[in-house]
Amino acid sequence: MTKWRATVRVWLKPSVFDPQGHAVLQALASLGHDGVEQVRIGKSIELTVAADNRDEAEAKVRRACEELLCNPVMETYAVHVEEGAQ
Amino acid sequence: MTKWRATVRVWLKPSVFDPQGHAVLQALASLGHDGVEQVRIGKSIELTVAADNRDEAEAKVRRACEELLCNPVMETYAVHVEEGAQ
Amino acid sequence: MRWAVIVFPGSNCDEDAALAIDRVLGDPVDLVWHDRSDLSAYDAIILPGGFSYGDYLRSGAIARFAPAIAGVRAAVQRGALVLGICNGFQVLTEAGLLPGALLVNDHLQFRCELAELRVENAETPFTLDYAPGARIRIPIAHRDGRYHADAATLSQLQRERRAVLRYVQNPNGSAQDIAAVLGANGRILGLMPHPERAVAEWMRSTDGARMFTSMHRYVEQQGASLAASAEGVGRLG
Amino acid sequence: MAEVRVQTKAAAGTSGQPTPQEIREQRRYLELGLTEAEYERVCERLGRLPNYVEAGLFGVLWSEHCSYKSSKIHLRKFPTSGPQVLQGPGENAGVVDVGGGLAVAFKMESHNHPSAVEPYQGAATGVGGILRDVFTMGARPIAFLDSLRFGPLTDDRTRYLFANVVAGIGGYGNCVGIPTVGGETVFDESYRHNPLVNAMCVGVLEADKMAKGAARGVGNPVFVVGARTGRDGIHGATFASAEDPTEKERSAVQVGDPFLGKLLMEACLELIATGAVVGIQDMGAAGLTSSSAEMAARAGGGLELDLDRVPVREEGMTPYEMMLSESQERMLVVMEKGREELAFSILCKWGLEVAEIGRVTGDGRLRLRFAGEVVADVPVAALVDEAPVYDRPADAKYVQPGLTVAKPEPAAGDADAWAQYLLTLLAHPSIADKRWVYRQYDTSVRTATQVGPGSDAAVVRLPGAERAVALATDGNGRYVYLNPRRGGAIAVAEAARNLVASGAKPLAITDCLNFGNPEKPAVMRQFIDAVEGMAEACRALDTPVVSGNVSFYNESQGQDIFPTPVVGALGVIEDLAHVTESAFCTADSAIVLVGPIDSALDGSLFWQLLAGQPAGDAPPLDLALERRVQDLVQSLIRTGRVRSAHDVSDGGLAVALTEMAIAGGVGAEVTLPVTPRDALERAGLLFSEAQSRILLEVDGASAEVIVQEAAQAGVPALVLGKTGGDAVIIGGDDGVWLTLPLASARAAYEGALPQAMRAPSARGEADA
Ligand SMILES: Nc1ncnc2c1ncn2[C@@H]1O[C@H](COP(=O)(O)OP(=O)(O)O)[C@@H](O)[C@H]1O
Ligand SMILES: [Mg+2]
Repeated sequence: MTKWRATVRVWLKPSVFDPQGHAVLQALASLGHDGVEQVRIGKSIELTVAADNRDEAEAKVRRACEELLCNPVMETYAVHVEEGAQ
Repeated sequence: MTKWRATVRVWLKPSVFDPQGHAVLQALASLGHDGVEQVRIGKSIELTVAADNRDEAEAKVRRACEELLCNPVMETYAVHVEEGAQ
Repeated sequence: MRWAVIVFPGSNCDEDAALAIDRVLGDPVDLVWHDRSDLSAYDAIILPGGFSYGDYLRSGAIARFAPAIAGVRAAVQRGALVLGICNGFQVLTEAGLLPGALLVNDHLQFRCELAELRVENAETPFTLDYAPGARIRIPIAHRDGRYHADAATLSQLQRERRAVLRYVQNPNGSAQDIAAVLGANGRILGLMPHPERAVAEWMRSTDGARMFTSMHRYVEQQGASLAASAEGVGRLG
Repeated sequence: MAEVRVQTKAAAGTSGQPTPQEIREQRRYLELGLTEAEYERVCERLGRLPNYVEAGLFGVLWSEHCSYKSSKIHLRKFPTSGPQVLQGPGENAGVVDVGGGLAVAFKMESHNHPSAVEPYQGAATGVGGILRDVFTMGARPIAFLDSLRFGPLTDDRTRYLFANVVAGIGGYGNCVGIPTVGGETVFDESYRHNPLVNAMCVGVLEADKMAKGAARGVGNPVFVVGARTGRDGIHGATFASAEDPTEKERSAVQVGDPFLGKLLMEACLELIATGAVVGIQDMGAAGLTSSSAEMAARAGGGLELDLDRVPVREEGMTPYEMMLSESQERMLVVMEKGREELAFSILCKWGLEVAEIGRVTGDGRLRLRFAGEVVADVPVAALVDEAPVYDRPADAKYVQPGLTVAKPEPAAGDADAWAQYLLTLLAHPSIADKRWVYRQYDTSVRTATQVGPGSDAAVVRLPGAERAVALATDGNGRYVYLNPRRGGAIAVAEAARNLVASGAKPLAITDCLNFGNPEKPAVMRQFIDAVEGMAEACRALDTPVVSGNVSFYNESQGQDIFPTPVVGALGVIEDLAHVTESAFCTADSAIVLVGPIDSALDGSLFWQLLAGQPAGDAPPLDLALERRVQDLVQSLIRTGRVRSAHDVSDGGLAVALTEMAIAGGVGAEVTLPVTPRDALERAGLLFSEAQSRILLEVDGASAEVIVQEAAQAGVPALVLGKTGGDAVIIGGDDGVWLTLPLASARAAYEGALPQAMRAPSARGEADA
């Protein structure tokens, strides 16, 4: 089996208020970082997965997302898989 | 000025223990997700930035990372910038 | 009637809940380890506050897989009452037993204070002993207490009077000031405030006690105790 | 016994490490924290050159943080015994008998340097560490307190540090389900670059069931329990002792895992309750090194550890790294031989990892094996008991810096001007309402907090008993800076007074001694004098020191902090009816001042604000009077005539009175029986921080009787006025001095911290 390195990004659906992003945006503005117009903060989850091929690795990661890593009530996710452990 | 869409990933340096990732790894294992061998959890921050060019956009984002988004004592970050608002 | 308080490794209000049952009602109450799925002996089950599994990913995300949650599902089918307090509420939403989700407070801080609540529906098994529209005071203590649900769900909750308690002053950004949500079958209640912390004068409020007396009265009114029949079946089998 | 040959050549896991000869020739011992003289001493004691692992062991155990080498001889001056003391200093926490068959274990610890670098995690791991110290004694933790010092909140980075420290304390404490019930928060320029984060934990146990950190019983197995050992925090102990934290090993920053901390707590308490635990200790600073060496030293025996069996998080860890790792949430446990299975089943239930890594020996040596070789073999006594002790040079006499500051004189203004002074004090972040802080803490979990933050002391009910403990922390760096001896005494007196005002009898204290660089003779003088002052007060008030912690090198850019001993005090309330709070209860009560009327502004915040620096001496203190005041108020409260009580501290009488009024939502009108000579004296009467004073709210009929009883007890006391109305009105024989509507007072007092924290905070740069 090969090792795959998967990156899952999980973020709040656009309709859900993201207070963390909002706070960072405000802080940046008042610290004089102009030009930053929108901030949203999500999670970035890096997994090392053993699988025979990329598809299998991705399927495993998606299963983990569906079951645990992401709550569809308020979140969406995206998966990116590449070869090699971290 | 153009709009740029920046994605910042912030994660704990490899030498720093990540209890969050550890807890998720254990949960996945006990839920029978075999093949997942390592999990580390960081932040994924999406910013919309107004800047004249990519370099300027990236410089702005890096400044935000240094001053606010990342604590170099325990975290590292990576910035990716592309054209277009989110 | 007989109560169970489910204990996850990171529960920390389990003993408080059991103590409150004892203080207020004197009913028998068991602390039940999360790996047990047979909860047939109980008329009411409390999922207590705390940080079930550390709650690093999302509050309640991991706890929903515990055998005890399967037991809770079965108990609900059977007609038992389920009360999810704080983390218990979070677990119930993650498990899909209650609609919506609890997100980080809009001010991003943990908040512990005595909260004023309005009883929006005094005809549930959990609120029988409150006067309709009563203002009560019960402490909150949470960081992830911002109730979120999509618009359709919110209007359904409104229509069916399932937003049982609302904050008088919203402390966390919850949609429609919702502090407590009733399940569709009327036998599950999830709430962020901690009724077990408001059952004695010296705690600064006794308003939480009536939630437990309500549940007790409801179960007693159901006639023959469910536990007795369940145990009866057990003995036969 | 066969001679053990210690590996001296490069062997498994040691490649790249200097040989014993290289350590000597290249003076590599310096980077391990040993001075040349200390290194020579190690060689002499071993009778050979130490290898790298051995030198590392000595380096950490002889560090200031572990060995207390600069403070030891002075700490001996503390009284540490008394009939109430079940365990004094030397164990993981002190233990005091609180009656009813119960005992209380408590200790305070600093996490200043880590918090300056990574405030959230630094504070969180500080809380985790002190938690382990307490449950290690077999005590069920029931409360945390936190004592904080920061620079002014006008500074971006200070706001960042403050916000994150508070979040970190809550983050850990809330998750493990122990209420944080009190503490203090002080802001002063002197802490700008070196904030102080001191955490205290309190636990309860049955008086005859204390656990200890001694590795007894030759042949008994030794276990590590909890988190795996990683490379994190190597050199944390030396880091805490080093001058410039941020430039030191940054890997010393740890991420706390409160969930694991909670599992460890539950599992260890369950384990200890079986009676099969011979000795147990948490792995704090210097990890496996200090826990194993200290446990062996307490038993007067030895330990043999097989490092191949230590569960590690990363591959290729060397013995040196395993011994020095400061990975959090680990315990070292010695079990009774033959009862290991018990441990396994309990730890398994809590999902914790456990590994048997060695056994107790009788030869007094700490012997480490790795990859089939002995990688260290040193006498335990040399590591622990024979650590160097320094009588560091101290200035002959302390030059009191405030005596040469011109005494600032307030302008003789009208009543509005005086009300404005009072408002300014109320809005000073050190005095202002701390709700912004403690509403982020779970204060009521465990449903035993009868009085949480906001009163003089917290009151926590003891399980299964109709009694409670009162808890408070206190320490005023400004006073100690102005007069170390008296300032030290005041810290103890004020902490005890806060307990008394809450209805408790003070029993004992713990402390955290936060000082600057002990290699400076002026700092050493501060330290010695402060310790002596504290010791004196402890004797006068019968509150022995049962545990504590010293934090030196609190300096930055050559600038030392105010010397800041912080006292954590424990008292008992034997009848819950005597619990007393500082909020006025009702209108038409009489207000009685117990203790002297004084107008000395020495050391007051009022003068500091006017002069821009601390001025004068420390506030007056007479320990004999203090004792009488405290005894009197205790007995008055027991007669049931006291409705509320509040000690006079920062901001003086005017602030104390206003705090009672704001908290109770009831105004007050008082008249002092004096006609001040001038504005200075009037300011003094209002804002003096003279000690040994407590305001009481009593029913009108008892007031005069109480004054007479006070006179009989040799305590000055006066009926000042009564409660009621919606303003605080203070005057003297010459008329009303100031009138402050309660609403304005409340706005200033409650608004200050939230307003200051509304501005954004930047991580900024840590001090270079
Ligand atoms: N960091 C903190 N954590 C918890 N409680 C705090 C903190 N800072 C202050 N408090 C609480 O606020 C109240 C006022 O504190 P303080 O002014 O230091 O009291 P005192 O002057 O009586 O010692 C106390 O009840 C104290 O416990
Ligand atoms: Mg006080």
